[in-house]
Amino acid sequence: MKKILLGISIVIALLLLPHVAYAMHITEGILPPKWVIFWFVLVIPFVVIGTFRLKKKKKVVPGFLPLVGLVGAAVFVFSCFPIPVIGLNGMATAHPAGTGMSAVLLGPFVSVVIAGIALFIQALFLAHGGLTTLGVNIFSMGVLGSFSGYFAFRLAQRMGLKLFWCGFIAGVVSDLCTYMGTSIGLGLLVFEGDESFSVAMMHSAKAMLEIFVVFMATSQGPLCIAEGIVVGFALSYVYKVRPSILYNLRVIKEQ
Amino acid sequence: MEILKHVVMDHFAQRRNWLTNIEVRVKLFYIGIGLVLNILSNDITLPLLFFVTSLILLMTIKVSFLTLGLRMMMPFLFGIFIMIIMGLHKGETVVLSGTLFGYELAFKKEGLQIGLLLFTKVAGGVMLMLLLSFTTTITKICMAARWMKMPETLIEVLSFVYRYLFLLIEETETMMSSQRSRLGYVTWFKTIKSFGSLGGMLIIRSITRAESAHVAMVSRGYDGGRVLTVQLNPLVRSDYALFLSCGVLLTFLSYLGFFW
Amino acid sequence: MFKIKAEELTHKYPDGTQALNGANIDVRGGEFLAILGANGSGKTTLLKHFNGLLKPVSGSVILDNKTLSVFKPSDVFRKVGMVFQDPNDQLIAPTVEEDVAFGPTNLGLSYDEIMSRVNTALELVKMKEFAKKAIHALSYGQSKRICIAGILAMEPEVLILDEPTSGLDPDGVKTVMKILNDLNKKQGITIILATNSVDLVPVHADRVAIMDKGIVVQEGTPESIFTDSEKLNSLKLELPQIAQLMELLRDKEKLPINPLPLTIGQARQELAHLFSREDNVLHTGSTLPA
Amino acid sequence: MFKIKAEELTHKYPDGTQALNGANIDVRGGEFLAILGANGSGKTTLLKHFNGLLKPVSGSVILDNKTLSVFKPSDVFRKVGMVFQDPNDQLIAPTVEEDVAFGPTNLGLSYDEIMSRVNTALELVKMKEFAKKAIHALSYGQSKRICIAGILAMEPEVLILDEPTSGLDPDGVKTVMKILNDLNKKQGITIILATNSVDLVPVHADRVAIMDKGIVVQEGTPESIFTDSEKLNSLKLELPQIAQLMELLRDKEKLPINPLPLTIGQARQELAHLFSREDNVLHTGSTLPA
Ligand SMILES: Nc1ncnc2c1ncn2[C@@H]1O[C@H](COP(=O)(O)OP(=O)(O)OP(=O)(O)O)[C@@H](O)[C@H]1O
Ligand SMILES: Nc1ncnc2c1ncn2[C@@H]1O[C@H](COP(=O)(O)OP(=O)(O)OP(=O)(O)O)[C@@H](O)[C@H]1O
Ligand SMILES: [Mg+2]
Ligand SMILES: [Mg+2]
Repeated sequence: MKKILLGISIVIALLLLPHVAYAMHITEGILPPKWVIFWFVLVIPFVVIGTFRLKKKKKVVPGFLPLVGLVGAAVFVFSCFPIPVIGLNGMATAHPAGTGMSAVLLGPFVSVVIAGIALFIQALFLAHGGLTTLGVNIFSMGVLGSFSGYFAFRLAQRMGLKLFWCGFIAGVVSDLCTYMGTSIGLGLLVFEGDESFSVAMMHSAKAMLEIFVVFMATSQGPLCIAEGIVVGFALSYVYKVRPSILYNLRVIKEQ
Repeated sequence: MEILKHVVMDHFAQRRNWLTNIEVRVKLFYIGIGLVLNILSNDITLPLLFFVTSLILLMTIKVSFLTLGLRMMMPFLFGIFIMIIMGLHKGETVVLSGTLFGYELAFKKEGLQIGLLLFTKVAGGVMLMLLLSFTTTITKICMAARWMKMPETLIEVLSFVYRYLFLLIEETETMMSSQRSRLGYVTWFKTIKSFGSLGGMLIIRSITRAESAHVAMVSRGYDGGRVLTVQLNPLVRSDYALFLSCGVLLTFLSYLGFFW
Repeated sequence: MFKIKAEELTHKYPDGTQALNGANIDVRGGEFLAILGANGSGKTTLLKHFNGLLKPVSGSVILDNKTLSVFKPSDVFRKVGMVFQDPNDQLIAPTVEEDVAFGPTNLGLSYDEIMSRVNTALELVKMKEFAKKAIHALSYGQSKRICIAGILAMEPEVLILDEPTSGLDPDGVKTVMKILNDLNKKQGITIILATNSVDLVPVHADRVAIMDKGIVVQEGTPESIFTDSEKLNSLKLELPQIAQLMELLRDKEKLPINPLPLTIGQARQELAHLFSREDNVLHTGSTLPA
Repeated sequence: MFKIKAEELTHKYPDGTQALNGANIDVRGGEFLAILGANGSGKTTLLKHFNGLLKPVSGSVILDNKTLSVFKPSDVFRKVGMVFQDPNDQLIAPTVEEDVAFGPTNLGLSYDEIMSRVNTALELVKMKEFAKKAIHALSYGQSKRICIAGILAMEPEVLILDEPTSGLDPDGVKTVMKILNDLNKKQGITIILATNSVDLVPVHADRVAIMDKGIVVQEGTPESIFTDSEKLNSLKLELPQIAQLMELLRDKEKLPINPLPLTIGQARQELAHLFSREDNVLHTGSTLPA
């Protein structure tokens, strides 16, 4: 009897999980106040620095503001591409994170700001993510996604890889890190104040790992690769058609 | 793009009805307090109350169940997911157990209870958020944010994103259609490749648009100053009355022992 | 026989806009159909149903006697090619040649076949010497022609164009329309074209359909459609310039003009004819004041 | 007196395209000037020099008898307003009201003054009730009007428009041109308009300039410009439809038409006149065959 119940719940879970991963951002109402405050405190410095940089750059480069706004909108649209992937649940569509792309184009700090704005709009319009969970979502998608993507791209470039592969690595890494961030955010929910710190930590780490594995096994693992390829193709497309854009944004150096 | 087509639309907020007419600061204040109380609450009554009240309010402005259902789907699934996680990780009393691929799994009663609470919080919180987004345009939120002295730059970027989002969605759709009509999406690899060039075109598009938008801004006298100027009307007596009634409501609720 | 046909098509966009309200239209094989209508009347929406880019909420599209939904999408795209309004939305590859080859490549043709199709298509639009050029170095009119070539390379039976002449200079308009006319008359390709320029319609189209608020409110030969300026004005359209002049002459100057000439050629004939007839009429007692 | 004037303007884009090659044009205060020219002939480039968006490589723009370069940019923008072709490039704020207020704000006006200008401008283009609407919820024709309102709110003395009617349905074209005509005739605003629709020009413009390969090759009244279809065709332009018909009647049917009527009104008059004259002529021995 119990076996059957368990089986049913596992089947349900397996059916649901890809959709959860598809939502990607932690939903409103899930985080208790202490975690809400924790995450907000953690990401606010990044947002402030990002805003500050934007403001400074806006003065020097007058067209920077519409540029950031429009690239922001483009990345938002990009993050809604229905990319077909093959996961545990068969063929499904998933959505790229997009922050890898924006970090490569505009730098990690500005990319955090853009991610924040995108998350805010998504929370309101799509009910993906939420307002009290904005902090943790900015952490996973904005901070982790942007910085990892940016540094992966630069590192790949330093290693002399072709633009496609630089973009590929940036896409893969930032996507992975975004999911890692979400898993951390969720895993910490089982953290109990009354257990000793190390035990609680162990507990949460186990949950994080489980969540991460589940994410990866459903459709997000293949998605990482797919996002990498798409970002790689997109960048090399721009390079072929309008290289000046990449030069001007200092994505690559002009020969 | 389906996802965008179905839900990124603020036409409900563009309509005129009694909820959209409420002063945006009042609305933000209420929703803000609601969201905070929602995550503070220790039992399921308050979240459920929020869920039902918001639902009823949304019904009064004729938002269809289908629309709401579409938007609630994702959060609900997330709620179930979180219930499973909690069930697996919190508490002592095992109600169900077994192995999956050799991995020990055990659902516990306390955890499931916490999970259920979280689930109702998701329902309540998301419904509150929808109440806000179905009745308030981003522009109004921008205005309120400026009134609250949020950094001007952030608000300006937000308004740019909002302004051009719809246009880019539409253009992307046309580009995708023309790729599709030349069979750009027939195999997996071609699909990915087509998405790649679509992404590339999108970047180029957005950057040339940004250039021409900047040119237009300059020709209208822009030199790094403000982009948004229209201000909110000052708060009037009825707005204060609404603020005040919130205080009364809170006292009443706390008198009933809702918060502790 | 009908090549393609819309039956009671309705379409509602996700935001609730009811863009089509039961549109009916038949297109015969080999004909040149022009669709007119005010901004927002549903022209683009209707066209997108013809090659299955949009799915009807109710009603159906019939292609070669079968509903569109029974075709594989790739077969539909092969039979029905669509050229969008903005060429920038449509040119996807970095060079002209690659772009025109994009469709045929996806059909899985051999390299030689692809190249021969690319050449033929470029020749048809008179852009052969631009094969190696980069897309972004083309002028507006040139990119428009490459769009058409890209679709022609898939050898469609029906060619659908959404405002192919907007933004082009008069010479560009002439060239594009000439190309379409040749494709229609010489290659027998069925052409469906949505446009806002009423002046072009009577010169090129065999038949005209007028859309308003998501339905086809009128259809027929240009001669039967362009008879009454008031009716057209209520649909936010107008008579072609020439027809406006002739209508004035008929109604205000009481000249015996019937039917209303729509093109420069027709008007010239009619007027020449009138002048010559005046000869006879006048002698038997004209009433026109000196 | 000349309001604004281009003297031997040359311009080279950073990629090496020589878009202007010594263009000369004078615009009188209060006049309505139309600029015609093939795609790529340099119309947009020239217009962008008039309000200082582009700096000439050589030559100069004279505004109110002073070179443009001595003005502060903000003063130029106050005097010369420009409406771009694509409304989506021009409308940058999220709502109608915010967008129209954008220009006045940058002029440093007081809040009340800004709001009163916004109201007046929206009234002029008949869009008052749309003040609170989101830009993305407007139709094409509506956004075009908001573009014009946004510039009007800056109360310019010169209004420059780049293809203001492309993509509009006939009714929209009429509305926009009516607004421009009113601004020109009633408010005395100088209007410079680049367009591809030759049919509009004789009806509205006082004067026409034709551009080709970066220079102004012809200028004058519509009557003096639209005389010879061959010359125009070589510039990738054509006569207005009506003029084409009249030219045919004159040259092929040997009707005594002179000068060439360009608008429907003129043609109607001329033809009515001809018909009545036939009376007399015919009696004295016409040569037209029956
Ligand atoms: N993607 C969309 N989402 C929502 N509404 C849309 C969309 N596309 C078009 N519409 C609406 O549907 C109606 C018909 O639009 P459509 O584009 O078919 O008109 P059209 O006849 O092609 O006009 P135009 O002459 O301006 O091109 C319009 O009211 C338009 O606003
Ligand atoms: N930003 C630019 N960079 C490089 N070349 C350009 C740029 N803008 C225009 N050109 C080139 O300069 C020339 C003149 O262009 P312009 O846009 O002024 O023509 P136009 O007369 O406005 O044409 P249309 O009728 O197509 O609008 C063209 O050859 C064009 O390709
Ligand atoms: Mg259309
Ligand atoms: Mg131009």
